[in-house]
Amino acid sequence: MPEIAWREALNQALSEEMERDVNVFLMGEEVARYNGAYKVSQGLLDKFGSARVVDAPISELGFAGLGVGAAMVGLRPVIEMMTWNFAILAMDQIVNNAAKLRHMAGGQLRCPIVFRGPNGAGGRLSSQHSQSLEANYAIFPGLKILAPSTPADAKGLLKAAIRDDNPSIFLEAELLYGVKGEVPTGEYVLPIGKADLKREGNDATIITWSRMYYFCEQAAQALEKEGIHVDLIDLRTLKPLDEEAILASVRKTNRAVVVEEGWSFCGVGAQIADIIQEKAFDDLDAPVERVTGLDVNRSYAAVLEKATEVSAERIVAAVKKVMYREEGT
Amino acid sequence: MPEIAWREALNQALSEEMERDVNVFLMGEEVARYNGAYKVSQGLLDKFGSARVVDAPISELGFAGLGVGAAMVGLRPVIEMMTWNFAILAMDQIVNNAAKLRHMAGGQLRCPIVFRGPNGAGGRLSSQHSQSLEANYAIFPGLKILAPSTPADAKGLLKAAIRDDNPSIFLEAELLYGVKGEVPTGEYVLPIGKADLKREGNDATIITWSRMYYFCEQAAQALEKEGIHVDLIDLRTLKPLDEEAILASVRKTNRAVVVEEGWSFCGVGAQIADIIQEKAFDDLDAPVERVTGLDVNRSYAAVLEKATEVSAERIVAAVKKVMYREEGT
Amino acid sequence: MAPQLPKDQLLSMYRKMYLIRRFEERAAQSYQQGKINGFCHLYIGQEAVAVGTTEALRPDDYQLGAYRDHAYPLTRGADPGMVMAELFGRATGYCKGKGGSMHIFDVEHFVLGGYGIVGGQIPLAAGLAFASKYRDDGRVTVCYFGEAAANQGAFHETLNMASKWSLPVIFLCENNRYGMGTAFARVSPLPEVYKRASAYGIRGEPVDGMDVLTVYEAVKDCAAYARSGKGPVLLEANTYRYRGHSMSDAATYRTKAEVETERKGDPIPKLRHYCVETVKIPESEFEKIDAEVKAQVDAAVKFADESPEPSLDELHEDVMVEPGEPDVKPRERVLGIKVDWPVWPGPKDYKVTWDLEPREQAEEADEKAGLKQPAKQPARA
Amino acid sequence: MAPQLPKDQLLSMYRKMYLIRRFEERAAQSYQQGKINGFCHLYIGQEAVAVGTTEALRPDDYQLGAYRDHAYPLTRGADPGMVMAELFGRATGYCKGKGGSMHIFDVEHFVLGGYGIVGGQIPLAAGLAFASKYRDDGRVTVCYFGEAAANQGAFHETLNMASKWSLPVIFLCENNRYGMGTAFARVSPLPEVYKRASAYGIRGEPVDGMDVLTVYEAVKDCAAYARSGKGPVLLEANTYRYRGHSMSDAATYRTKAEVETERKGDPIPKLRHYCVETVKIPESEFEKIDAEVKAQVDAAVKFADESPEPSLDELHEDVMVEPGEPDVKPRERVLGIKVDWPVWPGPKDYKVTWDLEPREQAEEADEKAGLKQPAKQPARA
Ligand SMILES: Cc1ncc(C[n+]2csc(CCOP(=O)(O)OP(=O)(O)O)c2C)c(N)n1
Ligand SMILES: Cc1ncc(C[n+]2csc(CCOP(=O)(O)OP(=O)(O)O)c2C)c(N)n1
Ligand SMILES: [Mg+2]
Ligand SMILES: [Mg+2]
Repeated sequence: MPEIAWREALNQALSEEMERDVNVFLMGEEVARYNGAYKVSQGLLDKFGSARVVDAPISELGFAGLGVGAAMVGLRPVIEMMTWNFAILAMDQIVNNAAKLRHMAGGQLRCPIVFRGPNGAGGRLSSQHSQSLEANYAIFPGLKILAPSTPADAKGLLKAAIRDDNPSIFLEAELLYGVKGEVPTGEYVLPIGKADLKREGNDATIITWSRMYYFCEQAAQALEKEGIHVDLIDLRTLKPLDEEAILASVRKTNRAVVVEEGWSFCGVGAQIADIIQEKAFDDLDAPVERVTGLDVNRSYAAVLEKATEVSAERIVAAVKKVMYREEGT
Repeated sequence: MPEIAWREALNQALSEEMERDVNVFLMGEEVARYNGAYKVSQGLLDKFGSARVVDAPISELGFAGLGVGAAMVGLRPVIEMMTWNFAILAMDQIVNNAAKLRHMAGGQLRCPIVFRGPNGAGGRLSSQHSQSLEANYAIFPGLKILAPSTPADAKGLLKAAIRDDNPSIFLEAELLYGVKGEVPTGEYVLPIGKADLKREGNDATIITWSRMYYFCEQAAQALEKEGIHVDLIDLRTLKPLDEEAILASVRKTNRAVVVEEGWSFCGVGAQIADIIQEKAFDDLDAPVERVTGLDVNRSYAAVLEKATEVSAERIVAAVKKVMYREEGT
Repeated sequence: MAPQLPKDQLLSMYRKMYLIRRFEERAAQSYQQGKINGFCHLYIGQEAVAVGTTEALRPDDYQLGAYRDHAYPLTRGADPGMVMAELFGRATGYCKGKGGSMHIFDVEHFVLGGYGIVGGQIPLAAGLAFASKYRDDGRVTVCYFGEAAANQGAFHETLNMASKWSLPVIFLCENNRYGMGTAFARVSPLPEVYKRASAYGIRGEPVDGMDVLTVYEAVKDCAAYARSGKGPVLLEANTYRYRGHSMSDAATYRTKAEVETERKGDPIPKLRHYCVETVKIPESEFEKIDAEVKAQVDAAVKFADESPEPSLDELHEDVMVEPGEPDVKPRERVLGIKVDWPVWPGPKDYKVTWDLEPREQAEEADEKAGLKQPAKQPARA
Repeated sequence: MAPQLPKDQLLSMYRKMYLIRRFEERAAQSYQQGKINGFCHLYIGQEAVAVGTTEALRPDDYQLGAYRDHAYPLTRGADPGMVMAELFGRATGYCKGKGGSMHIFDVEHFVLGGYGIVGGQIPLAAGLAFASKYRDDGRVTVCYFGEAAANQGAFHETLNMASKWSLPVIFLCENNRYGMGTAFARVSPLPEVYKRASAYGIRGEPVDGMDVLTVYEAVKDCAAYARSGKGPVLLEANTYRYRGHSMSDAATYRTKAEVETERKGDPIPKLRHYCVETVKIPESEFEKIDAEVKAQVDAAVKFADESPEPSLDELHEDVMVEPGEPDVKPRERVLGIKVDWPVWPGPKDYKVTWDLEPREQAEEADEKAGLKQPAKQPARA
């Protein structure tokens, strides 16, 4: 399998789905003539023309809603948000319209739309540009939330999201676009709602998604050197959540650590911890630990930013904590 | 102490604080000439004039941001959102500006502003008008979140929020405005961040906030008839959260039920359950139970709406569950 | 004045306006009887707008509006009983009782909903029009909205895009002079909404919303304009609502006298008078229509009233659509009759011929701005 | 042409423009050396706008803008070393290194920030102007924003309110013709931003943003207009940025030739040429200024470079303000000098005399709309 970067994997998914279905179009800021702020849409304008790859004005609320309207009558818009920080302006159209349309209409129509773009930190961008906002969408019924980590998962799930008849939130990351991995060429569609057990071990379960997977993998390797073997669950989809995968693993390991890039208070990890404590209470040998970004506004300064971030070291420490092993022993 | 309704309690708080500090002003849709969509601002226009009680256009993003700007230079705006469903349009100004200003500015200024209005169900309003959105704000550092239940708490906390130098989200409820209770006249300011133990008992702990308090009280009374005595913690403030109060009670009762009106997935209750399982793990005799609104879009139809709602019965059942008592035994 | 319309057409317009009027009056009554709850916004007084508009459109042109939405499906031939049932929150409603008064969808008739967030439907309209242009299906979209919604950012962002891409959409402002209790002029320096068209370089004009024939002519012209690819239109229908903002607004703040004056402009008697005096249609025909409509609406109320509540199995339905799950066709589901249902083109059913932005045009703009060819590396940010 | 300005004033304008130019060139250099990270948007080419504007304002008039914001504090007399230190993310920066390049606040000089969300500062500006009118402090607010931000809903909602309430604010659009890589004309049917003023019934006009004296005259006039209570102004400064959108945009997409042409319009040589040729100021004075500014900026870079990183104790600071906690005064904190700091009036320091909406006016509007007295019961919804 060829090794390609995240951005190419997304580009393949978009290109293939646009080939496959004339109803699919891409709209967003800078997606057409400049091939995307992160070059995800490289070459698509030339390939599909100006009606299917559209440069939008800086009007997030407007073009998000335009996408929802187009989806109501059978088009399959992919709306690129330059980052999810800016999509906060479009939230009304996403949660009050896209997520509710079919229900309000008593099932008369559907809303097959994908909102995608980078979530989380970009690196040295201060507080307005560095937010992990999945929890803000995960709470609303009517939406699917995808947050893959590897280029292959990104391709397989973006294709699945585009084909899905429900509105979905597809979370990427500025710091992932350059990350490479093996990606199947051509038709490769993954099931939405299935977690991927990326590593197996009996000592503890690490649950994560999106970019944090790489930190967890690092931590897992470090732990292995100390003879600690973990299940590493990459959720890939946050909603619908693959509870079975989580519970099966925790029932086996009796210990769980949930890792997310965003803030701790009311993060998605809290919901996962709640599910575990509720449904695997008797299997738990230790409280569910969470490793998250620090609950403060993110700073530009390198040292301050670093101190707010999740690190492999913190994940290692958390795993040892749920195993009641003292640091370094 | 006189018995007055929620709306009068809020009206007193606003009127007293506007008397006390000329920098306080009220802006929102219908707040001035029509005395508020829910008549919370009754009489304030006549009392304070048209610059201090301002009817805004239907431009939530615009007037929320106007308030933030005014707060940056020392005014103390109270921005009324006709409901929090509509405030989703203003979210960018609240979370990207108000919540981050002081930090971005390295402490050079502060943002003393209160965003207030009804949250949650209004009754038979279908999905766009019935949302509980506290979790969407609770996740952001830089904001205080208040959600009182009684008229007295509402008055004491609104006055506190207006005097606080941080931006705050003050959650009311359409179905609470008419609810009456004893309210101290004149100066009555409550501390932000302190939960109120509204009932004492050793068998289990019920944790809730806002309108759900009344359902919990009902449930507690029903349980009492069966000889079950609960601690009923009314959080009143969601952020900063009174962890001590929660943990102290759970360490005593070893059982906790968290009740919230909103959706279950990623609701604030998940965070509370996580805190309990993490910090009182060994004290828990049963998993933390949550009673929430159903995770579906809310319907207009009476039977469907009712079925999505929290009820005293469901709270009673949850308490019995954490006590391992079979329903009805 | 435009050429006189055929008698049948005049009578059908009258029938529709009276149907709406009667329907809303009975809805008000039912609300007072507690059979309708929540918010219920009546269209009484504004009938000429929806009726004149629908009359001027193709039956498959898209329509959508805000929460004051009972009239829209009714003008398109929706089943009054099923609309009333939706207001009653019954299983037989167009939306199974899930949407209620504020969210009535009749997709069979291309009525794509009522929306509760002020201005929230405006971007959707641009999307519908975008789809029409994308598929070249010749449809026009009519987006109804109240004047107060013109102060929403969504209005601005949408009109800018609709203009830039020449989308076939009529932004039809129903200016009834206030939003809830706030007179538009109190919150808008430019109280004539149509004048805002200049900021987007599009056609904008006012029309007397109390005269169904004037509305008809205006919309016909705007629809032809939009359909021909000339771009969107901002049409402002000046109208008036005789009732409070919603049923929970007793509107005691308006004097009888003032409402009486307004009643003189009532679009229904006005059309009737024109038909009788000018077109010489006998009064008797109108009496006949009135009687038929009354009976029809009585039947609608009866139907709603006798309809069952939704089953609890509906709780989890329609939140997510499962693979292969069809869309719900209300009249088929409720009345068991076969209906023509919109079919959206499939993956290979057409080619996109629309060149939204001809390359030369883009390059010229880039040159003017000082840009040359696309950046080779990420331009962010 | 306006009357010739005093020599000192001309020289100080030149000095400020050159300071910005030099500062930005060194910032670019430092970025390439990896001493500045993240996004860094240079003001090179646009100097005439900020300098001409500041020159035309009262020192205590509020200013705020987007993320292309290094120039704003510099025109107000901010310490260049501390601005550079903020770009370097050092403890000695204006915002302790927390905000960085995009968020520079110098409250001492009434520069209320740079903002990263396009259009996000526009409503704030209305709030500052609202406060000025509320307290009758005679201040004017200048809100800088890029032309692309004019397509944000926030722009629309804010200008409508600012107009309705006659707020003393100048919405100063710095039209450099594109947002990132998109030429404004490609996403806006009406590429002249100032023309949008008509939709809000306010004064709107363009100004040559490449000529500092023209900008100065225009802003002086607009400020007087706004200060006198006539309401907001939408002023569009046509300008050009010589560099890419940000440091991570190498702007390879622009031809050397084209940038060269533009350089002919460079506002700095232009002012210098005018001073030498017309005002007869000897070249030597400029050479002296150039040398001084170069030294000043070298010192600024040195200061930033030698400054410490913020301490980790800062992590939890400034997220929430504790009771009694004072605001941070950067120059006092960093340079240990006593500064005049804005004091905002206390609870009893003034009375509000502004009648935002005279009762008669409101009643008249209500009457016109058909409203009479306020509703007695909740009008919702
Ligand atoms: C975004 C938003 N803000 C506020 C409301 C509350 N609200 C419902 S209707 C209404 C007035 C709208 O007036 P207009 O747009 O003129 O329509 P009309 O009711 O006159 O038909 C308001 C403020 C809302 N539904 N949505
Ligand atoms: C709401 C929002 N959308 C998108 C972006 C990404 N972005 C940053 S700058 C920019 C272009 C803005 O151009 P303009 O307003 O003309 O200012 P200029 O950079 O030309 O000074 C964009 C799209 C953002 N920061 N905020
Ligand atoms: Mg209206
Ligand atoms: Mg620009």
